[in-house]
Amino acid sequence: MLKIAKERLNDLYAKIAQTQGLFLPVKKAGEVNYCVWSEGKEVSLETLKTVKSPKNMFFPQTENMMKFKTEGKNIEVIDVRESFDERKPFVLFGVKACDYKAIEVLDKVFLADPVDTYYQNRRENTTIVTLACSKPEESCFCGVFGIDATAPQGDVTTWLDENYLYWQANTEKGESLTAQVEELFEKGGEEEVAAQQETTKVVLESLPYANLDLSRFQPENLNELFDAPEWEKMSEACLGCGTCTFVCPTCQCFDIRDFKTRDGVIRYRCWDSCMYADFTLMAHGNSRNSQMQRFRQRFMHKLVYYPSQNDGMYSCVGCGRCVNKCPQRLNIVKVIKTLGGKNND
Amino acid sequence: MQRIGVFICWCGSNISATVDVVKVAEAMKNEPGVVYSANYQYMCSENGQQLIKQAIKEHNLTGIVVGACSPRMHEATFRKTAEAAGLNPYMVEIANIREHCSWIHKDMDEATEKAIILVRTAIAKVKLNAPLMAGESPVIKRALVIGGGIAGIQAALDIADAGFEVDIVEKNATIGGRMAQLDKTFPTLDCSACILTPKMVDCAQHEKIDILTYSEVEDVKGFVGNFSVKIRRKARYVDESKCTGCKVCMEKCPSKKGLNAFNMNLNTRPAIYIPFAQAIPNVAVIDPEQCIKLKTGKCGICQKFCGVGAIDYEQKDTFVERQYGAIVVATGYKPIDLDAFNEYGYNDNKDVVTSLELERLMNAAGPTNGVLLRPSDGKHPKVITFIQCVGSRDSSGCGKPYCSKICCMYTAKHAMLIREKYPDTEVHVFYIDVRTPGKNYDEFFRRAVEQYGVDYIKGMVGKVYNENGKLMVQGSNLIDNEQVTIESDLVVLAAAIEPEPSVRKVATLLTASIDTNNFLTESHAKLRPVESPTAGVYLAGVCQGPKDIPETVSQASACAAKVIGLLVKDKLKTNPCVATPDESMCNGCSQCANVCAYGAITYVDKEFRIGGGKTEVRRVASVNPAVCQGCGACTVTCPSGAMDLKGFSSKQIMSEVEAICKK
Amino acid sequence: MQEVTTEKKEFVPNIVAFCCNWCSYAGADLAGSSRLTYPANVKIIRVPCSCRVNPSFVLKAFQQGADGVILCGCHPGDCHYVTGNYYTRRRMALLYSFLNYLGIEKERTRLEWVSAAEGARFSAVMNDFVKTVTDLGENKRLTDLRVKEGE
Amino acid sequence: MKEVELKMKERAKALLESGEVARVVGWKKGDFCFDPSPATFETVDELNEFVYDYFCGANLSKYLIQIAKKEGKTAVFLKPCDTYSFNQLVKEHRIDREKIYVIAVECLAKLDIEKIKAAGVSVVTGVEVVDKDVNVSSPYGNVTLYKPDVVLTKCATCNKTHQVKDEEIILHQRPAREVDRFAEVVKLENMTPDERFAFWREQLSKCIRCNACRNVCPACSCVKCVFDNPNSGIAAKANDDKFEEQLFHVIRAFHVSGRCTDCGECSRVCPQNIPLHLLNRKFIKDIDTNYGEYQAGETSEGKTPLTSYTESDIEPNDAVNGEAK
Amino acid sequence: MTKTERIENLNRLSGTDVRKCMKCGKCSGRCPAFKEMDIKPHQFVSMLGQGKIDELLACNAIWNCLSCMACVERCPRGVAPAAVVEAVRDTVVRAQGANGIKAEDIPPIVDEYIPQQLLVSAYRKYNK
Repeated sequence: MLKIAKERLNDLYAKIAQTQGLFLPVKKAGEVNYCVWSEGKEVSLETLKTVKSPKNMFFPQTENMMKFKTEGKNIEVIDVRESFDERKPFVLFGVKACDYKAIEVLDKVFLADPVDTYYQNRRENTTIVTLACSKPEESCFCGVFGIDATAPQGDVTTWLDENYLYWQANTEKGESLTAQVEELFEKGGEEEVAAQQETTKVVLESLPYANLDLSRFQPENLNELFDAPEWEKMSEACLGCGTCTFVCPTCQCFDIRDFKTRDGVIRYRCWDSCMYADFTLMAHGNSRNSQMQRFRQRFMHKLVYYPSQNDGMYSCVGCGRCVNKCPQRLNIVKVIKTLGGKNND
Repeated sequence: MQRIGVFICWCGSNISATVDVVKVAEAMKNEPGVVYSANYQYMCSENGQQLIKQAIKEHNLTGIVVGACSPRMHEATFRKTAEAAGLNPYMVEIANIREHCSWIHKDMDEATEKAIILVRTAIAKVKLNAPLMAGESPVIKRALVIGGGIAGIQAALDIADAGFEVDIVEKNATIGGRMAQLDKTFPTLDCSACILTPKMVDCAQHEKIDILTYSEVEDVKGFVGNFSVKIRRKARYVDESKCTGCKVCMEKCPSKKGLNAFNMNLNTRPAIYIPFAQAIPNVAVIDPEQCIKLKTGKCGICQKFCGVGAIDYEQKDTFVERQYGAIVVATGYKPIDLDAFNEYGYNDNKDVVTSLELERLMNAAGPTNGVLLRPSDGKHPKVITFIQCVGSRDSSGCGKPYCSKICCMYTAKHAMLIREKYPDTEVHVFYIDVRTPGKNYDEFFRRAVEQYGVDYIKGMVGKVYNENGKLMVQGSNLIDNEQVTIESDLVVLAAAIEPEPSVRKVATLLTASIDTNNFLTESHAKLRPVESPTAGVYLAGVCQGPKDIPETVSQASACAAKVIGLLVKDKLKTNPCVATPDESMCNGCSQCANVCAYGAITYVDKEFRIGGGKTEVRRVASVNPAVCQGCGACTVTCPSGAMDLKGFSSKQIMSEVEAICKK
Repeated sequence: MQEVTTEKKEFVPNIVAFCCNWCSYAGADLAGSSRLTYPANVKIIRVPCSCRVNPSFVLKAFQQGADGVILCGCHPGDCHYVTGNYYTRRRMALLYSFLNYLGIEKERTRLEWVSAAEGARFSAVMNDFVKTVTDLGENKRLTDLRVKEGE
Repeated sequence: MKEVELKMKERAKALLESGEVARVVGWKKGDFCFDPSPATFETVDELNEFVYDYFCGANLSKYLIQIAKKEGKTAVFLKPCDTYSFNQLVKEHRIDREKIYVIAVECLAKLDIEKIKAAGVSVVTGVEVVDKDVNVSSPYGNVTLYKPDVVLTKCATCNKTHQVKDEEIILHQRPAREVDRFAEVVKLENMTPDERFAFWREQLSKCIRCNACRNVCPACSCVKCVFDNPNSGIAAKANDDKFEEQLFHVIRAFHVSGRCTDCGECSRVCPQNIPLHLLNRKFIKDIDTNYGEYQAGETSEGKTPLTSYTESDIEPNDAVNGEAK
Repeated sequence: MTKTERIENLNRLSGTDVRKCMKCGKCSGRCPAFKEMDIKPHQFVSMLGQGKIDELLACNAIWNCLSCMACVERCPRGVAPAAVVEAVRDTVVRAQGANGIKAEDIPPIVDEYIPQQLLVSAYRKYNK
């Protein structure tokens, strides 16, 4: 294990940025989101939850897919992947355990056949440096999904305390990144990390959502859950905004649209939200025409549909962003508690 | 798939001198959707139009763009051309490459490049054009005239003479209006009754005119060509069809203390009365506020004496509902209330009178039988002082900010008549400015000064007060820079005039707009001065602005011409470029109706499917295409974008914007 | 051998003008028939009334890379549709002030009243507006940079 | 606040029991002390979960558009600021006034959990308000915060008073107070255009286009928003940070101008804490300055500033110049 | 002060817009002190409009005006001739300087019945 004094982190960032892009949580206009690092940016590793999750790095909110250049009656199709900046390797720094797990969830969607090459391009060129949590809050419930917030995976795992950032490479990619920056580090830190993990675990176990019971969310209960009368009441306050889906690290729906430029058309994709009234809008109208149905779709997908297709892996990672950000305070935990049986009372 | 044809006009050398028309036409061949592109010397000529027609047929064109002069010039021409070739006329767009291009640019490359962009922009628009059909609505060949003064009478006569039915609705018991109250008229000094009453009789006898006196408009529905109007016929307690106007009832009526409004309340009349000798209809009416029988149930004398049994105390208000193609508003005026002008002592001194009261005091049929006697003691006034601009041109809030226009002339008339009839009378006139534009008007005024020796004093009166029975008129003589006090026997105030207050209700019913002074607004101050912005509604007389009799009569005849022009049509072609709401997106918030100057938007409840087999009822906007003028104010007010304008849709305009911005 | 000139190409702004059919478009026609010149980079879109112009049209023009947007209508009180331009005046007063609030150069937007008789004024207004916008330079703050991608 | 909650519950109970209303709209307890959700209560039993506390900041008026379509009458608890939105919705015929039973409740300024957390309390287990003190309990240690520092932004400059002809009012009405809600707007106006541009660029580039501001906004009551309508020419689902967020927010602010009651919900719900209310307030300020003071939602009748005019209105060029002092 | 500034100053002091005058003379027609006024109320308005302020500043009328406000009350155009008279009078008084009021002069003349407004007016009038 390696360690580096906190005050020298800037040197570390600069060193990494010398050879590749570096994305990490940066505070801008009061909010912390993943941004590309450059000298002078206010890095905020201590922030537990960035507003947007790092999924933006692989699956951006908007992404050009191709261009059509028109001249007179001729149309030229341009493959924009040729010019992807993201083909260059980059480092994603400071990813929390839950968000790292979320990337695994996305991988199962985008890297399964047919492979989404846009996603793949970025994914393969990234080295992910994770950061363990030391101050979880009441909305966290990653433990419910078997995630250890104190020991995230990733190419490199790091821990942060008052004085040092501790560094441990896990993979080949991680090793090669380590080799590049090793000169800034000193050895040691195992004890401090263990101590921190110990304390954090105690907090994690005492969190109000630590013992949510998911056992009822199984494929065999699909119909029963789908038809549950409680959906109506649970969803009545839902505004139909996309906050929960856009802050969610695992939501993966997108829409494809065209944008008219001065000399043609850009075809791009952008995040979509199942909360929106025009989600999966078809010529005949919308198959889910009430907000209740749309609301139900999101949670059924997270807790039942996705696991049933992915060996029981839930597509919620317990990051708690929706718990914090829903304008009307609806969230997946309230759904789990309502439909998840009496163990959740 | 769109098949667009492009036609570039040289306009002789007008366009071709600075725009390379061949290059433009060639370039357009490359535009997506364009299947034909040509250029020709004069596209608007017979041959040019033939070229277009042929191309439309041969190439099966779905839309055409003509690059030529301003659409204000030849849009209609090319639309007709297209129509003749079987293409919907609204599938035509004009690119203005003459006024907006060749004529203002000198550099050929620059002008050609701009022309290409302009034509391309028109192509972008025409691709989104939709075939439009001018709607048709039937015209009911009957007109309504609201107000039976000289304006209403003239308009009604002119319309009726052209062969159309006209109804006059008058709220008083007789037609005639203010003009009937006047003694003489300037500048010729004809007797007002002598020229007005024959016209009143004409109206009464005209087989196409129906006079509804003692009636008011209650409700108006519909639109141009197709108004439905509900009229309240107030109970007059006298059967109009039976009364012969013999006036026996008036003699016998024991309640004789009613104020005679026709004589400006200067004398009294019985509870049952005919307003004046030449009233049309010459039928009595009972004032229910004054009639003993109607108030107490006891009396019934008039019924007893009526030889034809016309009296009916049980009569109630009735309503008639009629359809009209056009409506003329001629509601007239009244002098303003002088309560705010206590400096002139109008309320305190009987011998301070308004000019309209003076008319009655001088009229042979008036309270003094035409002998000028002052109201307080019935003596001949020896010194008479006129004060002009009482409440006119007053921006202090007490009066009216506008010039009442008629006062200078009638004051000169009064002064002149008095000096002629009573040469021993001294006449003074306080004035601010004497305004006499008009044929023979200034000459008339000068005659008052030069021939009749009327004393015109430039200055305004500060106060009028009573001192030992004399009216002391204290004012400025600005020319001599002194303050004068004139001991007068009679003071005459030229009170400002204002629209008859009932016009507000009428305007609301008609959705006709009204200005801050309660004058009805004309559609265009210069070019459409007799039309209200509400289609099918026309304005005559003072309801539109202060004016004298000749002007009123002219305007009334102008109205009649407009009405006739409308009524001769069997059907109205409506402009198809009107607003149209997408009901599925309309919220029914009413903002669009708030900005519609024409009252074209109403709201209806409609049922919508909301999915899952369910429906809901929503309030949505509905545009009457016959009323909508197509300005588009509503489209911008609509937040959801549900309201759009045919022919100038949001998508069309945006695609024009895109085409212009295109590299 | 020719020398490569590195002289910067002079900036020519792209101006979108919305003109009401009854006054300003006719005013532009009069400018044309009076041969009063104004730059060719002004392109006119005809609308029935200035009140047809939705703020989204103005924004759309900027989004698509226009450098200036000018809206012309009948003088207040002369609107062919009686009251249309009064609404325009309020809408644009608020919109322009708002764009200025966002830091968009206020000189890029303008509302002018041009009657059908004011051909000279139309031309003068356009000349002045083009000059103002040329001095400002390219619109970068309200353009969707995507529209210029690949150029 | 507890007494008020009790009174509200009693009222709700009485109304439901008597059958005068078919349902009551209020707030329902959450998992923590700070996360109540808007909810409808149809039975007396359901009222067990009824809550009214310092975190009931949500404006319930917009829910009434849909709820009023249901069978029977609905009672609703409206805070002073919510009553303006309610009036505005009635004015725009979005709510059938006859079907709503309004119970106006006192507000006393609601708290912002994000501000409490930003003040350093990362885990909150209890909040108690005593006058101006906010006592926050937390496993990481209890803290006392100064209430004005941690109220919702919309409450900080609120001087609203009940505006509906209430069926009843629970608790006294707070007298109107002097606040300067335009201070922030003026601050921006006084910046140079470059500074303003930089400010908004930074703020708006955070936008994730979740539409929370639009969907919560009582003035955004369109059946279908222009941004969801492919025929509008400006439809867009995502913000491309190169331009779109400006288009969206400019047009949205314009559409609600003259109708926005300044309820502040847009800023409350923004997950990126963009001060969206400053956009709307600019319009409100301009309207006040140029066309006379106007408060949307004060009544449920009349025209808005943008659907009326005077012949002597200020010219746009002057309106812009006059402001940039 | 230049002449233009002095004219502007008078306009500002009077708070009235002399261009609104339509020269009807109603003010002078009503003025109860007309005979004593060497310059008549309507002339005050007209002369200020024409910038003849030296004559105005030298006239006696400012001391004869009763400030009865009849001219203001009667003006149909919302012009206030008395305010112009007052403005000229103030200008003359201020120029004299000598009878300016000082803070130390106040205590002896103040008694509890003196309205606050009077003091404020006195300051305004004499202290500029």
